[in-house]
Amino acid sequence: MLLGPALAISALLFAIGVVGVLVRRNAIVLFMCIELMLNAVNLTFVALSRYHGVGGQLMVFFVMTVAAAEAAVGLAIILAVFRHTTSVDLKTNTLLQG
Amino acid sequence: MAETIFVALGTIAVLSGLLCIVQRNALAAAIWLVVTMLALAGMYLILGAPFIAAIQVLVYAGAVMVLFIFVIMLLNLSHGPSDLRGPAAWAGGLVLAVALGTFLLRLGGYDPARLALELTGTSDLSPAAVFESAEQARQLADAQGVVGAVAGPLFSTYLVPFEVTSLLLLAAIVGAVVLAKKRI
Amino acid sequence: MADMLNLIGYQAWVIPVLLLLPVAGALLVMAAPVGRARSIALAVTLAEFVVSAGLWWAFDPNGGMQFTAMVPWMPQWGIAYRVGIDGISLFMVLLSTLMMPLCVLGSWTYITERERGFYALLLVLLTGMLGVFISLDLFLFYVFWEVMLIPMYFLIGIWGGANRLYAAIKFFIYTFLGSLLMLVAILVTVWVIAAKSGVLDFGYDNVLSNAGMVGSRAPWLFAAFALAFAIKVPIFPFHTWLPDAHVEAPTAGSVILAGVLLKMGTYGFLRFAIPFFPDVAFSPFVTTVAVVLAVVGIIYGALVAMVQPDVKKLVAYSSVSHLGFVMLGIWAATLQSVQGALMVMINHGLSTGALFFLIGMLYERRHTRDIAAFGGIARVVPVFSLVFTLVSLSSIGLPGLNGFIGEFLVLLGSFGRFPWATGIATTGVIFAAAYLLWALQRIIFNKLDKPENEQLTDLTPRELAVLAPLLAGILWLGLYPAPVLRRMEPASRQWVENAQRVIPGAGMSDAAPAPEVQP
Amino acid sequence: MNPIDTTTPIGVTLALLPEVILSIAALGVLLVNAWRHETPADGKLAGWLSLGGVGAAALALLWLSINGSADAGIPQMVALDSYRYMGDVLFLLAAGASIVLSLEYLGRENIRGPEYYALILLATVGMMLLAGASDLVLVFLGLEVMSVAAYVLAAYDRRSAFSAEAGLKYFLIGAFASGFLLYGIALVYGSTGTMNLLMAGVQFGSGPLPVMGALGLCLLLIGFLFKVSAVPFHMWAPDVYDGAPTPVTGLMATGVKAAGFLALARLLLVTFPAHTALWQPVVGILAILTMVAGNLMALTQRSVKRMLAYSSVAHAGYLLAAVWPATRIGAASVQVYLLAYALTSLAAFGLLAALGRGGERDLVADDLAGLARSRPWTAAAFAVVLLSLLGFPGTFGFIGKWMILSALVTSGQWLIPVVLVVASAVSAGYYLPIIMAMYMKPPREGVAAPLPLPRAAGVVVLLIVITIVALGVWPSPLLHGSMDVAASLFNRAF
Amino acid sequence: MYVSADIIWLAVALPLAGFLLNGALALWRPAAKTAVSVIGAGVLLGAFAVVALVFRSYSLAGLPAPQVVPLWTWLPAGALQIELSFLVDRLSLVMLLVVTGVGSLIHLFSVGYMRQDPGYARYFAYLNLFVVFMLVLVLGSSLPVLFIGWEGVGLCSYLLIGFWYGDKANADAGKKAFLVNRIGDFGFMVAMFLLWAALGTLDFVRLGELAPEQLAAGGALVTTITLFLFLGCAGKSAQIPLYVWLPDAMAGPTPVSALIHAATMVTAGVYLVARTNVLFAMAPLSSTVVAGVGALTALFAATIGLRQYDIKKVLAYSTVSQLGYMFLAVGTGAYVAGVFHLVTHAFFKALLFLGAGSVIHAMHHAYHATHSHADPQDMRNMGGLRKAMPWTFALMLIATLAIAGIPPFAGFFSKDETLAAAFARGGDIPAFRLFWLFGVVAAALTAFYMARLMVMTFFGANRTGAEEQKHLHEAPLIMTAPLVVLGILSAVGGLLNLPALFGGDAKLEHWLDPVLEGAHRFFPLEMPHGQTEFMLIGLAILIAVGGLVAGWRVTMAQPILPADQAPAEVGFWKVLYHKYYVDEFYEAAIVGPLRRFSERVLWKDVDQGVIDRGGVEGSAGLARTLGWIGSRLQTGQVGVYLTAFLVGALGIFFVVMG
Repeated sequence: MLLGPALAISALLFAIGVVGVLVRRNAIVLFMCIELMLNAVNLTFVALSRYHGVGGQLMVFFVMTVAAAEAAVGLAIILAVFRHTTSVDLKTNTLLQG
Repeated sequence: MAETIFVALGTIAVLSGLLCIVQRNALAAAIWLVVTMLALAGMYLILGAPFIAAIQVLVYAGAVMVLFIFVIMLLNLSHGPSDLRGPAAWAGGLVLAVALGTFLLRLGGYDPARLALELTGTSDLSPAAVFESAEQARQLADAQGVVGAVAGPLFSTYLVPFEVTSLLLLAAIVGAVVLAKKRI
Repeated sequence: MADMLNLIGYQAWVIPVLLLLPVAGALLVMAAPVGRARSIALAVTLAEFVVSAGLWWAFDPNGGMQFTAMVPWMPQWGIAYRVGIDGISLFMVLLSTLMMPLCVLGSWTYITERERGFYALLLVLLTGMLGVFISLDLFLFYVFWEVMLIPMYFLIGIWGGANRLYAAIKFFIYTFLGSLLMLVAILVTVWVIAAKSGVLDFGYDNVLSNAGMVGSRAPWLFAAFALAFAIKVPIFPFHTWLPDAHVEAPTAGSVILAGVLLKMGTYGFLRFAIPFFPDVAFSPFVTTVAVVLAVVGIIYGALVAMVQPDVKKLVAYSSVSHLGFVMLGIWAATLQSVQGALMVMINHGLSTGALFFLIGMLYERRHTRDIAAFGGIARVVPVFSLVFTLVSLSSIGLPGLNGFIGEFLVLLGSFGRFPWATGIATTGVIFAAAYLLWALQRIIFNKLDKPENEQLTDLTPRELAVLAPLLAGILWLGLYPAPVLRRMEPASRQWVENAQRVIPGAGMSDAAPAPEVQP
Repeated sequence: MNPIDTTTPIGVTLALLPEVILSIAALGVLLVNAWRHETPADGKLAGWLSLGGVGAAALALLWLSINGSADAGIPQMVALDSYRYMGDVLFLLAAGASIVLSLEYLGRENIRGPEYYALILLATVGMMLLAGASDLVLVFLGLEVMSVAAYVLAAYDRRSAFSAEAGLKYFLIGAFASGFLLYGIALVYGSTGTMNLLMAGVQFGSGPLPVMGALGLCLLLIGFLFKVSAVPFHMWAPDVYDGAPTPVTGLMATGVKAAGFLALARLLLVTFPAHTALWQPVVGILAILTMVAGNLMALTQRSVKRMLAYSSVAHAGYLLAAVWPATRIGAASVQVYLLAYALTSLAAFGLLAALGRGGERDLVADDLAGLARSRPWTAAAFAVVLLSLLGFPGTFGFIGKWMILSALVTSGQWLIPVVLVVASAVSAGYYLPIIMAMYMKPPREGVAAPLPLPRAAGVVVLLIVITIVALGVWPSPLLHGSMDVAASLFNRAF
Repeated sequence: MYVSADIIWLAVALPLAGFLLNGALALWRPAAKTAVSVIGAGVLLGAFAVVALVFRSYSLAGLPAPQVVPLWTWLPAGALQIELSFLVDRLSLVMLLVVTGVGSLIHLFSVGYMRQDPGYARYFAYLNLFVVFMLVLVLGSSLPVLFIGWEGVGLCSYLLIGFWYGDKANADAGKKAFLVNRIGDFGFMVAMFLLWAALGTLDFVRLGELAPEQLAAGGALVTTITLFLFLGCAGKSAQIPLYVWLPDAMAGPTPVSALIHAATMVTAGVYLVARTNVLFAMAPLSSTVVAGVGALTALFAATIGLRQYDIKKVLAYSTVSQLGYMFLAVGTGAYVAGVFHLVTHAFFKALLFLGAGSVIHAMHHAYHATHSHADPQDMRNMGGLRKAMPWTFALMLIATLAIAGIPPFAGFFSKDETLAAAFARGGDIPAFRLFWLFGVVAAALTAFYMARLMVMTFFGANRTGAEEQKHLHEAPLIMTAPLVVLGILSAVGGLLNLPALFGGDAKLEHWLDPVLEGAHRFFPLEMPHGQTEFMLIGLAILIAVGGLVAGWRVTMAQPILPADQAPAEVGFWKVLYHKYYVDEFYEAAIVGPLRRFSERVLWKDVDQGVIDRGGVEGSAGLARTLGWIGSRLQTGQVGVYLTAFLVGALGIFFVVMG
């Protein structure tokens, strides 16, 4: 009987992640908020896999891989940007616009 | 009992998630995120996914977040000015997120009975009957051990995705190396 | 003559040759050395004209659609190469093929840069124009309709005047917008028919006989067709691309624009928009709008033409006025008015084409089109002045010259249906005289007070050769239009009969009118 | 005739042969690079190698499409249908063209690192998996493979701050969107108990969607609409297309977008075919918004590249309109238009890449003034390409629009077609000035004519232009084929 | 020799050939003046011969029925089958004789008058062309064919008025003539359309048959038709309100004024009314309007003629006035009187103009010899010319007596018949009494201004200038000979239709009788007899003589100063001198506002403003502005992009979840 609470908590966490994405400017923190969102979804998967079999858990497994890969690439990109502008603040990274 | 712990862990996860997004210090935010992840790991355990709980701690909290913290410290971001946006962004963000949350929170109204009903289209079958196969599979898997329960399908049904993750990681590694290496 | 043409199988190959010859010519022009471009273009266009001239004899005045051919193109989609010529399109084809060699000859020494491109584009344009007039498949028609935009766009944009870029893009987008909406209408029409009848066929005949199936969508479909054609005609208030395009285009471009392109709009109404949706076209509302716009165009075009300082613009606005007569004649839908409308289409091509040639010749000599820059040049260039006067008079609608024939028939035929509108439209003859005579006076009469005009040279033999066929046409059609009228009569009669079937209270125009009283 | 038994490992390998070959090619390129990565010639070697990989994959695809034909029963992870093969053709085409166009470009822009080609290959594999996946797991993973490679490619020009910023934006927003997509997958999974597209569709049936399923649909739509850069999820696109190296932009605008569309269409048509009432309004509204906004904003751009970026957004609108009907002809029109757009767009970005001279970011229309005289063939090719983008009859672009309009019209839709054509007319407002600059303006004083196209790029552009015209004039076989392909999405023996 | 009417085409073809030949000479051999003279005048004489032959055969045969000479089918369009064919009947033959006869004389005169002009060949080309069109006008067997001639003569008039186009005033005058005529043509065309709609034919013969059957006599339709037709006539024949072009038309060479603007073209309106007399007869209201306008014009123009100094202007207003008489006649239903006056007027007005031309010729030479720039047409610069130009003086005196209505000269009979008819018609329709009164007053004024003209030109002391006087000479024979012929015709022209009262047999009336059958049926006119007739004749003679005497006395009473010394006009004289300011009024009320409206409102505001800048560029600008706003949102800030993303996401939720 944990389905409802799990889904609700997951939704809340997802929303919190979204708020974080919207209110932060630091690229790394923003990325962390996205990780929070992914974690929220993982909770949904796990909660559901209780009823639908192991597929959900495996999906979480894949998501973690994806998260790792994204983290590697994302942080590398952030480093690359930092090298150009010495800032990871998105406010200052607006060369491309219009 | 399990429910109480589950809700408590959930509360912790949500609170630390909140703290994560309001922390000015990036490092502190990262730490609160780790707390959320750990709380989630506990919840996975309660939800009967011990393997996921373990790699949540190992891979996510352990490896990925360490990478974050490493980069934060590398770029010396923990002492910079706050990256929080102004009240307008907060207000806007909150409005949007609350609106989104109200839609998503409708999921909180689900219980196994409703899930079963929607799945089968009739209320004749009890949830236990509907999800019986999943329950049996889990019991079977329990017999094979925590890892075996996951590993079996991973190398049969989910073989292709599993192989694809290798491509994903390859791409990520190549990319990270190309982008991050000093000399070009 | 007709027998001789039959002997060489003319009927079978004429249309493909007409369509392909210019394209082949264009390739040849591109491949040949620069110096030969114009000669090749002239040869090709002349050959084209000679080939098309056979239509005059081969065409059976009492037959319907002739020289038809059908080759599958996208069979599953009901699209085919389907062509044919009837009394309505015959003269549009002849007009196009006549104008083109004249345009080549008329550009002979005027175009000095990128000659190959120029002549190749003219040739491609010819194919496009002919394609529009002979297509009997809506897809094919649409393709030709659009394709012909490109050469014109380049002709204006590359060889045009100072403001050519603006004019070119305005011309393009204006026309493009209208025709795209028409594309939607074509698709809706055909697909709705396909849904109801189970036959997916873009052929003209299929659409014509089944267009009733569109039901209540008809007004919208008609509107989309009408918009595309109205822009092309152009009908007030969609006409503002015209003065710019005319003024900026090189002479040949203006001639083709006025001579042929504008007719595509009215041709579209005659061939597609109205026959497909006669109930809509002749509904009281649409009729009112069309007639009012036609009359407004006639008067408005004339009044605005009157005050133009640029002679080319003047002629451009006069086109708005002339095409208004065509619209009026079409909507009156009597045999006389429709034949008159067709005649106006031909006559406007000849007269306005000649006017643009003349203005171009003047421009090449003085490099200005400002009316105020001239005056009294009749003394130094008498032949030019004579031709200019004659052409102007034709445009004014002097009886005995071609312009009168069309306008007279239109007005005569329309009066019974729209007495008030026709009455007002008739005042157009006054304004036409006002703007052209005033311009004529300021250009060739008055005092020769500009020293630079004293050195003007009169028309060269080449220029005369360009104008002579047009003048011959002006006189011929003015004095003896009967052969032309007879050839277009069966098709017009068919058209009118179809139209009058849906016009409330319209009898066949040819029935003797009911006597007012029986004494 | 189905010689492939997908229950065996060898069968799976065969079913995935093109992907496998490309992956091996990527590894091979990396391997060669381990030793040879210093000179520009090494870069070219990698490029040719990967082109060989693409060729081999194409052969494998050919073999597969002849032999593998179709699934029997429920497809497992990867679909075996002509829809997938058609998509693969597109991706291989995009990859091949991008590789060829990059050969000279990288040297000229001084972009080092032959891993570039390996990443293109990996991105292509991702696209193929995404568009060919018949399971949401693989949809997600394919998408991520493609995206991760694309993030890196966008940021690949390490000397350019623009490139880095483009990569960052793409990455952040892309990851954000992935979250939504993932949530959608989770909810579909929760609502049906399966992640197989077809099974989920069967499970949803034709009744009303449960709340969870509907939420899942929303979230999936959001995820995909981001990928295809539909308004208002498009805002990353201009910046990223603008900042990324031009051949990469070409790949993103064609391959990545095509993969997104093909997957979206498959998802909607296989999993949610009975719930058009739910998603058609979304797709319709966003199609209209995208067409209008994309074209209007393209109108104000000075830089050609950025203009093409916005134009790409606009074309996404047309494609969304093609998705709307949810009919066989609609699905066919998605493919035809994708092919038309991909070909045209590749040529456009290829020409743009070749015309710029070091930092082509700021190439404006007037920089092309007089091109028709200095480089007539290049100008002619560009003109044809632009007309095709405009959808002018006689070009493939027109056939594409024709198909879309036909599809919409047969579904009784008239508003979207009208908006589509009006938007197309607006687009003339920015395509034509380029033609004008090339043909109607004199060359600028003191500016040397651009270099001729590199030979390989020239060949590619020439081939594309010929194809554009040929298919514009004689599209019949292609249209017929696309209808058959579309049928493979609908006619499931079950 | 009997000839068929079919050869009448030759009468048209000859001048046409003349036009072509002279036109070619004008372009390529303008110096070949002898050839031009021979061709130009020769073709006219030939045409006259042809007409005379046909006339003779026709009258000998005593054919009452019209003969239609078809040439070719011109406009076949369904039921509309317009043949290009000529209608030879009694009415057209009369006109043909006048046109070719008077035309020949004027051509001959022109040989002398225009010899020195550099545009000699062009002049004859135009003049020949004019005759072609005039003959087509007269011969046209249907309204559209007549219309060819109708517009054609207008064209030639335009070209000849603006013959010396180097002077803007002349070019303006030509244009004005054409435009005002076009207004009339508008009426003509509408009348044709109405007729077609009502009767389905435009052929005169068919009209004559169908109109009585199918139209209601006195009905609104026939009234409308005839009123529009009359608008056309008013334009061509310079009636109120469209008379303004004719005085300006004097800008052309004087023989042109004589031929076109006095003898032939301007009478085309009268001819048309006579031609369609059935219709007018069926519409009494229209006839009344015609008569009223005619009478008013006769009076109005005569008053203006009182105070003009340009010799040709006086004659021009006189022409307008006399045309008014003709319309009074045809409007009254006295078609014969109208045609009669048309013929006599052709004689004496041609004579007057040619005489005036002769005077101007002399004056011009005189001024030319001394390089003076004084106006050779201003009567204030003349005076006492009878000594220098006795022939001209004598012939013009005959014409003056004729126009003033002194018996037995031609004008007396025709004018008297007109006035008598109007008086008689007054019995049924009282308005005609008023018209009659107008006519009588106008007759007095006519006599007055003609006397004034003669006095100022030929009597008193010469005011040309001391040096110039010596150069005043009589014109050469080629010019005076035609004058003599016209003088004879003016003197005895009255014999054509001498009324029974004077022992005549009213030849013209009987000749025209078959043509006017319809008119007699619908609009019969009982001419006055006996006492009334005598009274009217007496009154007419009295008025004429009185007018002449008054003109003589008033003009002689004050010394006349040359034009450059003359004081400005004052009071009502000024109004008359400025022709009641009608031109100014038209300019201020119609032409100017229309032009300004076209330029400022239609072109600048509507076309360039509302449609182009507002609609076309406005929508382009709107698109650009919207695009610009859109790309302003594209700030480069990821936060903004994410916000937009979320807004879109929420939108999707709303749409899908409701």
